[in-house]
Amino acid sequence: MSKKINRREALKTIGAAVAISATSFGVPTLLKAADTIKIGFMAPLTGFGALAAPYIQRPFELAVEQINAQGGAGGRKLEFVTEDTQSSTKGTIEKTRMLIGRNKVDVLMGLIYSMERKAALTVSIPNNKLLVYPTFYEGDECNRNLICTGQIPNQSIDKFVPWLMQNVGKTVYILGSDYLWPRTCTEHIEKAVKASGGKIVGVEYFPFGTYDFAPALLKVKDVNPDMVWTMVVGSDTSTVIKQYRSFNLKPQLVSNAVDEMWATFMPKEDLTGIISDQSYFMTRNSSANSVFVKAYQDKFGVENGLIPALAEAMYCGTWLYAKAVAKAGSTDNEKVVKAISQIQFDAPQGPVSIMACNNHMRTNSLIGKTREDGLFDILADQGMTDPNIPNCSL
Amino acid sequence: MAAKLLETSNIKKYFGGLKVLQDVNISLDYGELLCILGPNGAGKTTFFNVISGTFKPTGGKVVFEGKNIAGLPIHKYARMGIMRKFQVPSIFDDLSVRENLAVAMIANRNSAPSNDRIMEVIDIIGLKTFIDTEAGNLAHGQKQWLEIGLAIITDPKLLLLDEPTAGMTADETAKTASLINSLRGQYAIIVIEHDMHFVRALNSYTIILHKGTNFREGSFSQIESDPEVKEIYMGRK
Amino acid sequence: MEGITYLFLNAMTVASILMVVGLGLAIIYGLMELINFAHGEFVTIGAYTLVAADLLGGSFWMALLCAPIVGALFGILMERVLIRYLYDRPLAVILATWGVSLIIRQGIQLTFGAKGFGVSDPLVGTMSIVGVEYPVYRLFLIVTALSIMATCYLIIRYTRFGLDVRTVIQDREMAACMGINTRRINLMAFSAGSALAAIGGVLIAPLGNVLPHLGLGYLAKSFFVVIVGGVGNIAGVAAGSCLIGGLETFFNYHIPVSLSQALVLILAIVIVRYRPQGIIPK
Amino acid sequence: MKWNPIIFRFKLPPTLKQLVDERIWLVAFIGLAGLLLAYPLWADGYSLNLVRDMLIFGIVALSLDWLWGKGGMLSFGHAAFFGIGAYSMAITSINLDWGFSSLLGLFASVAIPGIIALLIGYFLIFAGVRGAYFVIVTLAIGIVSQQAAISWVSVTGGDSGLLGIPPLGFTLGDHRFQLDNSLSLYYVVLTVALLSLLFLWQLSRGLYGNLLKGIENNEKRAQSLGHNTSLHLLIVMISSAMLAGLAGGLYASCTGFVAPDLLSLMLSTEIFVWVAVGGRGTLLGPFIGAFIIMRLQQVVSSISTGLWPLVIGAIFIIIVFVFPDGILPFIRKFVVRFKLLFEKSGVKHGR
Repeated sequence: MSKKINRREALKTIGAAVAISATSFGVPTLLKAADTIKIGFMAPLTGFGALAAPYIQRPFELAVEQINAQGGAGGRKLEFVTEDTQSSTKGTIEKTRMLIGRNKVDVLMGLIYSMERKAALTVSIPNNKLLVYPTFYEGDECNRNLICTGQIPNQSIDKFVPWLMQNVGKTVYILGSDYLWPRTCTEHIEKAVKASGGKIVGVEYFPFGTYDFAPALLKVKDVNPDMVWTMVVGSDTSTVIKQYRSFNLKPQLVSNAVDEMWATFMPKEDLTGIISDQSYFMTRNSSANSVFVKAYQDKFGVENGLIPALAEAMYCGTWLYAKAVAKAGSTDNEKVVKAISQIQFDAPQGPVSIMACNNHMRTNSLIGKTREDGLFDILADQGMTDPNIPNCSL
Repeated sequence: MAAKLLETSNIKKYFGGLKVLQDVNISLDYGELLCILGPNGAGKTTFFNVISGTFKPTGGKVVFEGKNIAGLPIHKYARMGIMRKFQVPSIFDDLSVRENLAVAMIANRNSAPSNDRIMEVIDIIGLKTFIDTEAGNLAHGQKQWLEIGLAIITDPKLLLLDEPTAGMTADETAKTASLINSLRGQYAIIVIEHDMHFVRALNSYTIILHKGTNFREGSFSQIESDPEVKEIYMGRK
Repeated sequence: MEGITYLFLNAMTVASILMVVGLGLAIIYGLMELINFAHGEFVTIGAYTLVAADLLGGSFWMALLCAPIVGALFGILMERVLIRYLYDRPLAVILATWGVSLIIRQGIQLTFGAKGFGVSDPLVGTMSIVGVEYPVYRLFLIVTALSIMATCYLIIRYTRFGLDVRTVIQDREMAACMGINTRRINLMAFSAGSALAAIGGVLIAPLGNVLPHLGLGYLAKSFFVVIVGGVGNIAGVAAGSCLIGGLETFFNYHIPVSLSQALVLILAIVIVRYRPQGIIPK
Repeated sequence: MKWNPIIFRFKLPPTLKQLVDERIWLVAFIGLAGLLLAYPLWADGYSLNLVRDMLIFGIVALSLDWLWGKGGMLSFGHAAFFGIGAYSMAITSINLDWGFSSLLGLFASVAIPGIIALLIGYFLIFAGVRGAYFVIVTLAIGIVSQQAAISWVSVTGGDSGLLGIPPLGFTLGDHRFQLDNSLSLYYVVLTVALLSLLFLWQLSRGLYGNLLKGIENNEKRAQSLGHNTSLHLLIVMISSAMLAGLAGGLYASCTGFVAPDLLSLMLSTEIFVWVAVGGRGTLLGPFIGAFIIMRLQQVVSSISTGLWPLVIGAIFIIIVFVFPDGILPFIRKFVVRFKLLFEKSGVKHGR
């Protein structure tokens, strides 16, 4: 079904391209069918974000398929339009406007980077459109039009740190990419570590695209902490871990950013033995999860069958929205937002729900250790954690 | 007595160990024509580069209208009234003849630009049928004349011509000589050349530059008959 | 003492990376005065040669042998199809090579997928050298880069081809008058530059992650290496990469990394300001 | 230094070729301006915002063309000035709670890029940095400023940028005048675009344009004629940066958002491409180039996400061979031929 929409869109836009002139901007919008719910799905399909995009695109399509197979949301089928943000602010703003203004979608879903989320919000908030966002991020959004289903710092850190202090050691050295999320997390980690009687012995941030981490790694060697906490993200993650291994450093690597995705990017022997906290691991032992993993791998094949927490969060978000629409009996924002905090979804990570006060999802806090096949041995299942955003009461 | 237009005293210019100029002294009055002759490598162009600001001299003074001007930025030289024609024609290839002259004219803040003046100069340099031709498409000799035109359009006080006939046909050389002769008296002019015939046609006070110093100076006929000059200069030719 | 040794080795690692990538650029830029914005993509091509070798069951060493050939072939293709028509239009070269760069990047993404590839270290473990433990692969990288440098120097200095190249750098028209086939020199230089970039790609790959836009990150820095060092000679590339690699590593020990990278670029600008012909002019 | 206004006043009588050029330019300009002025009559809000943003990026392209096409210096970090302008606007208007803060922000978005261009330009231009060196140094400046925007979290909001930039407006007494609807913003942007285009065109069609062309042609000659060429180039660079900054300020207040990738190398190269496609040195061409390429990018990327970089890349290569000077000069070439065919005028023609 989505194919058909895309082709129709395509024909229309080709028409516009042929007559590249200002007049073509005024092509009248096609009437939308009232009995469907139209979702605008956005992902960084090209540019630097392209490597992560499939991990939200696949679970989203799976969820839509499953929901439609069950008769849709409140009897209305879901249809969707996929747009590429080109991993840029400009692209995201343009595509959000297009989805809202031209495609007249009912809701927006997807996006990975904070910059994309903010860019989309500049358009979606004034237009009163709901955005469902799956990525773990710094956790400072407090908006009725935004539903977040990824871990925010307190959810990935508050339970993780005491566990580490007890099981690994007391001194922590932090390496992070030089941007907002690692900095916010560092503040949380500092607080939590202090509360557990540990100590931060070093913090270092690196600009994106750093190709030599040796100076920092040698400092780590000097300080010799109990653990090195990495929040280096993107393709730099594999650079830092590989170089960490090549220097033969002994401290335990821990992270709240490492997930199954990395097994496809880097040699598994380098990845083995990293302890990470995520809302979800593929290896979680529950019936809901085994059904999910099977459906996922049946649809996309085993070779595309890795499911990181990001993917599961996207899946949760899509389902929660559909359930909320069914409960509200409408796609009207106010009604959906009111309904969404009253429902629960039996997600692969456990039963999840949305906190009414900040529109963020209660997530699990699983501690895992990478094993040789790149998946995680789950060391602890710490149960659902409430998202905590100070001063937010919606 | 009023200061001379240009006086240089003991100009030295060294490039590392290479002493291109050592003690060059000239003195020039308003409206005077001076030829500097010398074999290749005598330091003629270097001397021009020093008095037009491209190089800072290693030692010595360049005094223009009573002021030492050595070491100022290049554009200041032009604003004081020193204009230079380079050895290889240096013009604005993508601009038409008219536009070339207009750009040259507005460089000087003292004269008001006018179309009449441009046409006048085009007349003088004999490019009347080429006013809208892009300078890059002119013949070699025409480029040289255009460059002289660029130099004179703002009525400079001193005109420096570096081998104005380089690469010209005999016919063009003769035309250039008469062009320079027609400018004589209006501007002080220094011509550097190694072509004797051309200098003979100008018939002015002449300095022979040899190994970076004033070797001989005097009227052209004096110079021409000097046996030592013949030896170092013409003997080689 | 230990600290200084580490500092030196780290600086040499960064310098080696810059050296290999910059060398290819220096040949193309110095010889033909062309800004090749697809140069980074040849690094990527090299890295993906290694990935392909990995996927097909080949080894790092095989890829190291194949990459220059693959790079050179792509270089020849690009020169023959595109660049040779544009030698007198340097700005068109920027646009065209940027187009090529987009195409190669996306072509790689369509072939290999957007996800990255991690290549295992061909040399595992650390080795003791002047009293410190240092990863063997990094030492190999440094030695290889230096020997590539030396080979290029010898070729330029002592072979017929090298003499022709130097003549063309000095004065292209004069060289043509003296019977040097400058078009052939162009082609050879372009393919040599591309081959070097591809070797660089193979050497870089085990340090990090191989992605379609891997090469882009090295583009600006290697240009800087060439400019700071001095266009048109090999010693300049060596000096430029050592200076930039050394400064960057030194700053990294003392100030935040983002700041130090910015500082290095600013310093490079200052150097260009006062020594526009580079620290080692030709 | 003495200011000599004569450069801007004096004009040579035009030749046929110039007349044709100017006529094409004016016809294209008036046609386009008319179309854009009337556009809101039939456009919906979405299209209006789209065209408005394209106009803003057109202004950025114009500013690069002024620097590169007229001044002869290609900047590969031009997005830095645009982005700095946008950030200046954002930081000023978010942090100052004052009736005129958004206007002050707009002023800052012009002034701060100007000051930065002054510093950089003074360093580079007076040192004789030109040509390829200038390209690469500006490229590095773009990279440094983007990293600064990401790292300097307390001021710039880091990688996620700054949200909540108030719309342009001011408070007078109890009244707040505010530009917050699509239509008025559209016209504000359109006015800025048309005025800056006309101004730069007027400036460069006379002798000042000849002078800049002359400097690009043969800077040494211009210097030895008495032109302070470095100063002229510096002024061009500063004004270009200020215009790019103004566009950035407008973009920030129109979208209400700034993020580090507004200073990115990617955007810089896009700007470069718009100018190259539209026709370097034509001033109007960059607008056309920006429109065509952005529209094409949106269209192709909606059809196939995997293909658009390939298509765009191929387009660049085609342009290099088919329209070597860009689209507008390509059209001119035809009109000139056509004219010469039918008008057997006695006026001499250049080539």
